[in-house]
Amino acid sequence: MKDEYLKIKEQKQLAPNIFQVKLQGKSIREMTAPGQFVHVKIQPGIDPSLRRPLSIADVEAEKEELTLIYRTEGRGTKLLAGKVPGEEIKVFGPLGKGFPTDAVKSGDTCLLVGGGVGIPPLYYLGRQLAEKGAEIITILGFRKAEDIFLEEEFQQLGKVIITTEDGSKGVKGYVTDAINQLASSYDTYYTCGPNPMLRAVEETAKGPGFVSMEERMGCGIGACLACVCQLKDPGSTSGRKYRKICSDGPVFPAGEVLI
Amino acid sequence: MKDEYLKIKEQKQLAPNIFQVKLQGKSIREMTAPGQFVHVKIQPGIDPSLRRPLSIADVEAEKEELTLIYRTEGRGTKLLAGKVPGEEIKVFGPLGKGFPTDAVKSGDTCLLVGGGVGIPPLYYLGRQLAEKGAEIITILGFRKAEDIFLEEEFQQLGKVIITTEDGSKGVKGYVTDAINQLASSYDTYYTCGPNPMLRAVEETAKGPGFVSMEERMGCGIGACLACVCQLKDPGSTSGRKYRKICSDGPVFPAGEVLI
Amino acid sequence: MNRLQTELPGLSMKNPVMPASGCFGFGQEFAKLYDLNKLGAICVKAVTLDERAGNPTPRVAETPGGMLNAIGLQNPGLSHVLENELPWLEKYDIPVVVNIAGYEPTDYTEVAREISRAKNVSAIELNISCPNVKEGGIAFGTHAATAADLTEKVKAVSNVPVYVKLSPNVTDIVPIAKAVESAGADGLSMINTLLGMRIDLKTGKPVLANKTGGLSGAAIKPVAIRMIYEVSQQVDIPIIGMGGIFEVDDILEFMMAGASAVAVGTANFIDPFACPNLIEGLEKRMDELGIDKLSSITGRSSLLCRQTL
Amino acid sequence: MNRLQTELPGLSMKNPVMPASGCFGFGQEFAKLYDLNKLGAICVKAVTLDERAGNPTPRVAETPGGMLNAIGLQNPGLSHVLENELPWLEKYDIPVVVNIAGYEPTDYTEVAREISRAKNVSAIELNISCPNVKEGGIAFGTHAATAADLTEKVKAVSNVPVYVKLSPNVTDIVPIAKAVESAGADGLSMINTLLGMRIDLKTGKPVLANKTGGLSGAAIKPVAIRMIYEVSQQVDIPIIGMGGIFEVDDILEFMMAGASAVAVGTANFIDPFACPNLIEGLEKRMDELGIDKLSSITGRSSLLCRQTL
Ligand SMILES: Cc1cc2nc3c(=O)[nH]c(=O)nc-3n(C[C@H](O)[C@H](O)[C@H](O)COP(=O)(O)OP(=O)(O)OC[C@H]3O[C@@H](n4cnc5c(N)ncnc54)[C@H](O)[C@@H]3O)c2cc1C
Ligand SMILES: Cc1cc2nc3c(=O)[nH]c(=O)nc-3n(C[C@H](O)[C@H](O)[C@H](O)COP(=O)(O)OP(=O)(O)OC[C@H]3O[C@@H](n4cnc5c(N)ncnc54)[C@H](O)[C@@H]3O)c2cc1C
Ligand SMILES: Cc1cc2nc3c(=O)[nH]c(=O)nc-3n(C[C@H](O)[C@H](O)[C@H](O)COP(=O)(O)O)c2cc1C
Ligand SMILES: Cc1cc2nc3c(=O)[nH]c(=O)nc-3n(C[C@H](O)[C@H](O)[C@H](O)COP(=O)(O)O)c2cc1C
Ligand code: FES
Ligand code: FES
Repeated sequence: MKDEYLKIKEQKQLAPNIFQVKLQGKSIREMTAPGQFVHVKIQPGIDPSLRRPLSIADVEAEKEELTLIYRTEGRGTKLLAGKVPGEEIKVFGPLGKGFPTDAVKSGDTCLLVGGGVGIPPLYYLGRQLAEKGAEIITILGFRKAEDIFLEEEFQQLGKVIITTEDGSKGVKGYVTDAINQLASSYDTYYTCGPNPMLRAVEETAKGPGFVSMEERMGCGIGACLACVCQLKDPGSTSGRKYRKICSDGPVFPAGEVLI
Repeated sequence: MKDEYLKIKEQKQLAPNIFQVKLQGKSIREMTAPGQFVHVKIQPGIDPSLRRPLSIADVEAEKEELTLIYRTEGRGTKLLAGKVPGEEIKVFGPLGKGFPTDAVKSGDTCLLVGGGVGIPPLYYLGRQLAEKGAEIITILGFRKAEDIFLEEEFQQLGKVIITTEDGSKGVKGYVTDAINQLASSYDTYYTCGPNPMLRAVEETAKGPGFVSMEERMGCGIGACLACVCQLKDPGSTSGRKYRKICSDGPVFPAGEVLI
Repeated sequence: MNRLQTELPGLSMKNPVMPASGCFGFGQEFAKLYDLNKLGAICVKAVTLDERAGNPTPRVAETPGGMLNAIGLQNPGLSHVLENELPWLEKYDIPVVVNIAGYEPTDYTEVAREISRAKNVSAIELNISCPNVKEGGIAFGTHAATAADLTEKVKAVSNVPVYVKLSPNVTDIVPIAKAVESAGADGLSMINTLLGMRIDLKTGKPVLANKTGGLSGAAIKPVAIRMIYEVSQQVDIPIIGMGGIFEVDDILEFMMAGASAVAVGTANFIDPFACPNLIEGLEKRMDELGIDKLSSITGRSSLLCRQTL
Repeated sequence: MNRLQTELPGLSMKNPVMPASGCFGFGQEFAKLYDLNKLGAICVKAVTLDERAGNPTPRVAETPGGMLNAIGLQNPGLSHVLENELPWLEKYDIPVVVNIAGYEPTDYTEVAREISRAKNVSAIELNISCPNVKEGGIAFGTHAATAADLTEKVKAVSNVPVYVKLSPNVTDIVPIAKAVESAGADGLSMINTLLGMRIDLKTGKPVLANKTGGLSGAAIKPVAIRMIYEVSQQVDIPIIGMGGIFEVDDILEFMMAGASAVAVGTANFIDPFACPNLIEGLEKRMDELGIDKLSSITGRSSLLCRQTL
């Protein structure tokens, strides 16, 4: 966990409102666990006043290069999209607990299910799983064809199924429709996306899985209790009835927390 | 009066904490009266929250180029100094009433007395007076030799006397010491600088003169009454007992308002 | 159909945006920048019975996301306003709201009586919340009974609707709002500035000559939204909302919270074209959000919250 | 000589900076980032008699220059804090201030009695100003008599000095401050958050699940400075100042206004190293301003203003 000024190496648009920024700096060497995130101070001063949590989408440790992929929603992400190579932004991370991959063995099949800006962290995960020799099936959900991004990158890792709500490309419908239509089975699933999607995936997908959650944050490190979620079965664990998404998560074993 | 994004053409440091920025844009054609100022929105958003009043230091109408010279004091001017050529900043102006030059005839002698960041507006004034055929004597007051800026530029317009408080260059002491030592007489004086200096100059200098004032501003156009000053003789005029520095000034005939 | 049309007691506005009192003089300065007819209405600087010199300078100070002011109700006095400022505004076809202040109830009533009979005054804004004068001002705005009493007296002599401008510097704004409603107020204006201070580290003294000043600007918006939300659910008279409006979204947020119209103050200093810019941006944003008529969103937030209970 | 040394009842601090309650948990998270021994003191999250689940999420919202929170005093309860959190802090050599809250006076006294007997607790911060819980919290902080009564009860059972944390959501904070002083408070903490709200335009509902929340951050600094200035001239007990401290200059401004020490809240979220960074920058800035001993500037502003009268 460092708070370091990272230099922008590249800023490009991937799809409508979707941007990819590549950053460089020493602290990136620590960013080894996919599913972790960073807390971005968009610019010095009090406007915007809070940091923005963004998932680690990819890391090239030797080049000390971090990739973030984000949707321009409000003031912070819009300002971020205006930053150009050479500028520096302060990035605090890596934060949180990422996707566990220790149990994955060579030859296992892993299912990645992502929706919208839930997709980016799955890419870094997919690369690590592929390196372990796992077979990767990726299901990526979008609203419509023109929103699609990272499709080719995921294709390099394995099979990719696209779903679009309007049917303009791939399977018409939601990621869960694609899960239901899957011919092959899988050993573990990993999912990230909007809450309704996560809920549906948790119901539909089989076997052990991991979900990555989102919540509004203050500190990003577990100190302010802004980002808590409830355990599904509060009785089962150490006494705490809740989890902090920023520090206990953002990734949880499927079924552990209420989505 | 326009509020326009002006493009930074050049940004350079003239002395410790003193910067000169050249800006380009259409509205600059309107900035014909020296002594007027512009209201600068340092960057979009609410940080810093207010605009900064800065005097017009020079204008090249054909090139649509405006020069501002400023001291880095607080957050706003420090941010401004960090802006680089190619960036744009929103500038509202020209505002206020400048130095009257109509009465000046060719051959008249004009005395310019400036201290610190009161110096910049006198340069544009001096250039206009010189064009009218007036002879220019300039007294510029600084704390010490290294703080000096614009000396050469003023030398192009006429005689220049430098004063420094520590005597490290020119006359040791204050601008008023130089006024007292002046061999030649002058027809009109123009002065801009900190209030204690203005008061002293008003007492020391002879003949008709004009002083340019400073005050904290809200609107910059006469609507909020943040920047008022009192008339020395409230009975003498139209009924209003005060003047608004932003719109009635910043330049007033010497003796009109309480400094 | 004009989707921005806003109807309030005494104020028929073609859009919900007016400049806030004290931030727009009597209109003459901004009239050099744009046609005032673009505004929904105009609210002018506080008028008192006699001319007032206001506070010494410095009168403003910057704060994070906002500013402090301690103008101190400087104004040329009732008769000057009646003879010079208001007639000048007659050439515009927009409702004029006059903000009035005083030391004592009789000051207020005298100003109200005269002003409300001026040809082009559509409404009075009763300023019981100015934090920058020692007597009068905020003293009337912090106790429900005092506020109600003054409201009643002013209503009794006024020929036009009266909006009472409430102070946010109170423990509970709701009883004050209810009291002035019972006393006959036609509407409320809220919020005036929060009392604040800044100290200059070099001198060790407050930046403002008056020491304290009124905090305005974006910084206070959440306080304004909260108070308007609370009050709008407890009173039936309309609210003119203000406090940190800088963007089109802010206008919509104020209206959803419970305001029927809005006033823009500090933003006029940061963007001299703030009012026309905001007005111009309204319809596009309404389209994006699927809002048909602007007046339909007033109080939408509390309605939605009640539905989900 | 340590120029930053700060002596307050129960708190011997090597510098005047502590994290503000609720913004620093019980210290364990920030201890991963830097040595907590750098701090002047530590103030931990509000502790209640029983565990509390807090409010539903979203619990925070961004505002211009600030933020809203409605955590709702989530905490593991007195016995868990006594058994787990406080012992963990024993390895640090800094004073520990425990913020306590409750529904009723007996909750408060029970927590105060136990907590004040814990080995490493140097002081209690009596939270009568939390705006995010329905019962208790702010209800105790808005009336002088209620606040004084609770202070007296808590003082009676406490083995360590008691600082009363005041709410800024009041018409006049001075009588409340005086009342708790008379009731035996050893010091004051001010200010807690201002009550605010934001509405999400897309849903039409408040952003926070709790609807309203507490406004903190740079935006509220001028309000904090004003209240500390007012109160410090009317009470003799020291004040721990807070509300929007982000920069070294802010610390000096709070002290000149009348604070004897400061707490840093929201800034910890924006710069996780805020506290040590501020502490590190203090002496350099003191040199620039010609301040020899930090404790000498407390209340300098009002002293200077009185001199010039
Ligand atoms: C662990 C985590 C990882 C994330 N990873 C990504 C990513 O890789 N790519 C991406 O595009 N988005 C990601 N998000 C969502 C992203 O944080 C928000 O879209 C972003 O903060 C919005 O900021 P803004 O300035 O555009 O919007 P604004 O509306 O201006 O934001 C206002 C405030 O609300 C918060 N906020 C708004 N939306 C969200 C949200 N969905 N989740 C959390 N906080 C929010 C902001 O952080 C800020 O504090 C992630 C969120 C979390 C919690
Ligand atoms: C008509 C006029 C012309 C000016 N021309 C120049 C110039 O050409 N060059 C130059 O260096 N300075 C000039 N000044 C002073 C300049 O405006 C301030 O130095 C500047 O605003 C300080 O901003 P900051 O962000 O550095 O300081 P901050 O301390 O961050 O400013 C905080 C607030 O105080 C105001 N403020 C601070 N100092 C002054 C001041 N001396 N006068 C008015 N407002 C102030 C700022 O505008 C801002 O609103 C002029 C002032 C006026 C009124
Ligand atoms: C410089 C200035 C002067 C003001 N003068 C008055 C006034 O005369 N009467 C009044 O009722 N409010 C006055 N106000 C308060 C505003 O009308 C408004 O209620 C407040 O500033 C909040 O809105 P804003 O954040 O948009 O500025 C003044 C505000 C400012 C900044
Ligand atoms: C997320 C959050 C949680 C808080 N929790 C508490 C609390 O438990 N007890 C308390 O007295 N104050 C609490 N506060 C208020 C702070 O201690 C502080 O008084 C306030 O935030 C102003 O300081 P700041 O602007 O530096 O944050 C909390 C503030 C925040 C932002
Ligand atoms: S964001 Fe502070 S605890 Fe998670
Ligand atoms: S700055 Fe508003 S009247 Fe001069």
